[in-house]
Amino acid sequence: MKRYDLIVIGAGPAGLSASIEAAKRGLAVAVFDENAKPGGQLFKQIHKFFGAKEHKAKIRGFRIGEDLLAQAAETGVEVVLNAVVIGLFPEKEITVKIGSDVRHFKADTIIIATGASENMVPFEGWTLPGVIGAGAAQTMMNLHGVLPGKRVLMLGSGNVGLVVSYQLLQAGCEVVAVCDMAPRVGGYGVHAAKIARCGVPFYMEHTIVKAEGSVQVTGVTIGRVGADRQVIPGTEKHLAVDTICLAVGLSPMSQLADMAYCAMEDNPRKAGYVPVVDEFGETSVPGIFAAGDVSGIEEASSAMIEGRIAGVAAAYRLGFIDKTALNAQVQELKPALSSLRQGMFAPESRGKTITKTEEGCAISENLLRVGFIAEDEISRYPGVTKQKGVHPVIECTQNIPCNPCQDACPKKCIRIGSQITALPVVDESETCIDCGMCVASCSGQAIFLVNEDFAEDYATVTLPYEFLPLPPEGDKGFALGRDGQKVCTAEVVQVRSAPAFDKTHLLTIKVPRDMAMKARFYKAEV
Amino acid sequence: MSNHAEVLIIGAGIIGCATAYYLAKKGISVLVLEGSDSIGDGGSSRNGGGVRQSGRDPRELPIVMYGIRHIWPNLKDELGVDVEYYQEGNLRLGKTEAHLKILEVLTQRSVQCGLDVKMISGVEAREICPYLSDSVLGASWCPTDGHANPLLATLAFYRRARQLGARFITGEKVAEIRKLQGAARQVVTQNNVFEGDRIIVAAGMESRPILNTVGIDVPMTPLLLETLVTEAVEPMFYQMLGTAAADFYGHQSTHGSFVFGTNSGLEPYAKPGKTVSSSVSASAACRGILSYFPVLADLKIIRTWAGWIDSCADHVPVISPVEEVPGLIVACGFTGHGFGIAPPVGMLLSELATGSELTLDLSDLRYDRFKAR
Amino acid sequence: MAKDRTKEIGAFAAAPDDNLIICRCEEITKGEIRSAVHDGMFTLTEIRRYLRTGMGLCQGQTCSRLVKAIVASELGVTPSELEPAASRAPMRPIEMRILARDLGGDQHE
Amino acid sequence: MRIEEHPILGAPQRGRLITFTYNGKPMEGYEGEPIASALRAAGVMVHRYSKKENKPRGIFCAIGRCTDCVMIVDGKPNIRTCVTPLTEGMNVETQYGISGKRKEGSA
Repeated sequence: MKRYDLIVIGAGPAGLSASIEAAKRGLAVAVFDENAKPGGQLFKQIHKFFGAKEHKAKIRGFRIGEDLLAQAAETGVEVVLNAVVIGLFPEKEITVKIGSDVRHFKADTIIIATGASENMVPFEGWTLPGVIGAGAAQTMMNLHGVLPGKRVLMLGSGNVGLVVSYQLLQAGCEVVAVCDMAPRVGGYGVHAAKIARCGVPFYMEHTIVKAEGSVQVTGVTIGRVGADRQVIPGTEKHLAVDTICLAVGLSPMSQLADMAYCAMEDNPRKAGYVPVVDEFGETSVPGIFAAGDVSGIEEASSAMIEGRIAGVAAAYRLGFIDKTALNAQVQELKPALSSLRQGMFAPESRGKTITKTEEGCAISENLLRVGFIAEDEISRYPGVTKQKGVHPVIECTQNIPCNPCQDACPKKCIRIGSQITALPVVDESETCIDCGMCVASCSGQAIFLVNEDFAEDYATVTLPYEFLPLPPEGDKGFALGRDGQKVCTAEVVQVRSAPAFDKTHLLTIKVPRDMAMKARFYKAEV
Repeated sequence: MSNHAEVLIIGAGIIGCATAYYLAKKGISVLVLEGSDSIGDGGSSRNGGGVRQSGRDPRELPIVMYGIRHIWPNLKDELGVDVEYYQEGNLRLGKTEAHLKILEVLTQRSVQCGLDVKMISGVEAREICPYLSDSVLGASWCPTDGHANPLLATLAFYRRARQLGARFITGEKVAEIRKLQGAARQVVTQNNVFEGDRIIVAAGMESRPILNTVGIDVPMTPLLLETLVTEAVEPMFYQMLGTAAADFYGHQSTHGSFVFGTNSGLEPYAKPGKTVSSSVSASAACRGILSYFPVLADLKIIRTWAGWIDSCADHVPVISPVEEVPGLIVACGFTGHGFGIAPPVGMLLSELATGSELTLDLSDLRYDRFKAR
Repeated sequence: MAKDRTKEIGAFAAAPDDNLIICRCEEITKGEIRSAVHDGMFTLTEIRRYLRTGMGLCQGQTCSRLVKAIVASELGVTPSELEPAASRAPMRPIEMRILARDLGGDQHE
Repeated sequence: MRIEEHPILGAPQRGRLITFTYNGKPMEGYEGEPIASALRAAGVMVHRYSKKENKPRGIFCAIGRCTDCVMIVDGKPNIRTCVTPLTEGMNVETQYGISGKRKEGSA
């Protein structure tokens, strides 16, 4: 039987990263993936990643995918697509359906990197065509170039719900509302803010009463939930939508590990039923590893590092590197992993209510309740300063592991420090040169360049813009506030696009001076 | 709650559950101890669902004939659950002259016991089941055979027994049977000691080590059996199927899916311990099935699972009181064909446990019948 | 873990959302699942054998988490106390003609 | 419903335009895209009617897991249209229960 040193199941971020590290060290590696395209979710993730440089921050997910594929090819990894692993048996044997054949392969180490599947939630009408998973929407738009619908309700305010809502807007859909049973927005505040300023309303403590329609979704009724999680009669509200997207969490897809008799645990901190693994990702079955979402739901950035650690550990297990090399490499990767697991959204913080940042700033209650920061809250954050001339205003108000803005500024105006979850601080002693790099590099699109001294009575606001059509210079329209409501008329005075901005265009709009700290989005006059 | 019952049953497979039902129906207090977490987790949920007389050893044939005449047809009403019983006949197929020889021997043996079974030609077989391959040369045909849903039947007995007051404890692994003052009375588990006037051991392969603790041994060995289920399709045929070559057996269920049992031919050498499906048996089963039913080629297999058969030295079960250990009753070694006879066996065991007159003679199935060469 | 099936969980009480489909493949409702628990089906394995939840084409990929929550709530335990039903090959439906063509580990065609 | 130009991804790469049959009628789609994408782009929402309750179903997970979007493709039922590539001349039909036969009361 064909035997590899390492078989990786799943060519997503974890699986590809693992195979590259192992192949670099001399292992014969094959990766099997059931999909026609490799990369797992990376090719659906068109947003810029969070994290630091070692986490490929500010790079868009699909570009990371392309990069990993190139590396896999360079290092000689055999990536087998349309290859459904149908079973994992003792002796580390897999059966794979490839085309119209079933084949058997063995390996001395196996890394299970099968990722996650979406959770679903039942309600009246949830089986109607038009009710889809948020991941389905992402797949349809970003992989296949088809809109899932025209008017969408998003159920779930976690990062998936927020990011997919934004992607729906980018693809040209209308997001009618984001609704969530929880009282507070679950995902990053910056993700919420970037759809709120496009005018998407948030209905927190709301759930779906029913999907309307007999053949397909024609509308939805939502309602406010009480303390008993039941809908309070009389609070029902009808919204005209043709699509309902469910973004209510992910579960590890750990069936293969279970089938291979790896010891399993139901761990709420890992969001489900997962194989028990050690610090290298090795399961209770020696030589079988798990990496990425399959061993606990996290971001793709963490999955890549987990994959790398497992790949290095497999190399050690098979004698391709010695213990010293293993330790050295794992020592290097561990801090990168742990830095991603810090901050307000860390696995340890799941379920906790956090009211203050690490710096002691009160968290914006408005952001958590309706998706945007209230005007009277914004000045309390260290990224928001009032200066003469053009300067960055950083509306980054939660401790999340991310620091590209610090490196982006050639003038060192922005400081985060070594703790990457710290809120960015604008250093008033340094002078901003209006290069726009910080605006384009902020994965959360939370940085604006404000110039309150642009002209008499007028200010400019430079904002990130990732929609079509791109308004031309001289275009006249409206400035929208953080809540997505029109605050004043505005004129586009400059449009900057650059390869370094990677499709994030910088729109500079002219607004009355007193609107400088209110105007956060631009809408052309129709 | 009291740890005493008139009858203790070790094993909540279909034998244990059926016995509990018949005892509870008589108003006897019953306590069933099951080692695994779920009811019916052994052979009861890992078989092809055959309710079949043809091909049976004459020693157990009268039991299943009784069951098919008197119990199976009414089970749905009796238990309040549709156990999906079909009595549409059994076709045992042959593709070679050698196969036909095997079938003829089996048929003759059954006819002598009074069973309505006969040899038919390939053409006749295809008249009964038009989906059969032309390569089928002949078959044995028993019109009163059939099949049922083993998962439902087991749980239906459990459900009804429980409603009638039988007590079940799952996840309660039995360590030992103890004699008190000359009779089997106690069952010791990891957590508890239970007491009963009668103790019935019906724990499949596990029965052997349990019986060993009171000095009784039944010569049997575990054999790996695999089951496959397909996606549902429109109703095609409801005969129970088997082959002379024993490469598969199965049927289409009410749900529309086909359920097949199989072995790869390598299973005597399967590793003991966990019931791991082997990586080659599903394919082997499909090759076997398609050689008789090429029309099923596009059907998708959606699940496979495996289990241990308690294969007895002479391929028929032990259903027997153990006089040398008063109070002890054994029901094990069903050798992969226990499902179809389970309801009448449950009835007979309830008779043994209560000392009532036996409806059928069980003397051929005694625990002490095994003689060395 | 030892579980006494005589555990008192009260009588089955109908609820307004009993008609909600939970297992989309086999079209099993919440009411049927709750009622099965009262019939004595205390494990997820028993529920699926009794009702066919998670036994359809998708093999429980969508509903297993939902069924678990319903059974747990009916039994008055937390969902993590319930052992999920075992995972089995094949991970995706596969045609018998393809399985029958199993090339084994032989690389020569 | 097709995206012609995406602000981040640009113009989607597509195979050649081909014709297939949907319930006996000719329909266009791009070669190699999932059958479900071609149907969605053409406004088809209902892929099948369920077996017991005869209720409409369509795309749900779009990645081949949930099996809700199955249809009869070239005569074979239960084909996951969200992961099955479209080919020229393919015959795609609404599935009723587990077959192609329409039940009373289906839309």
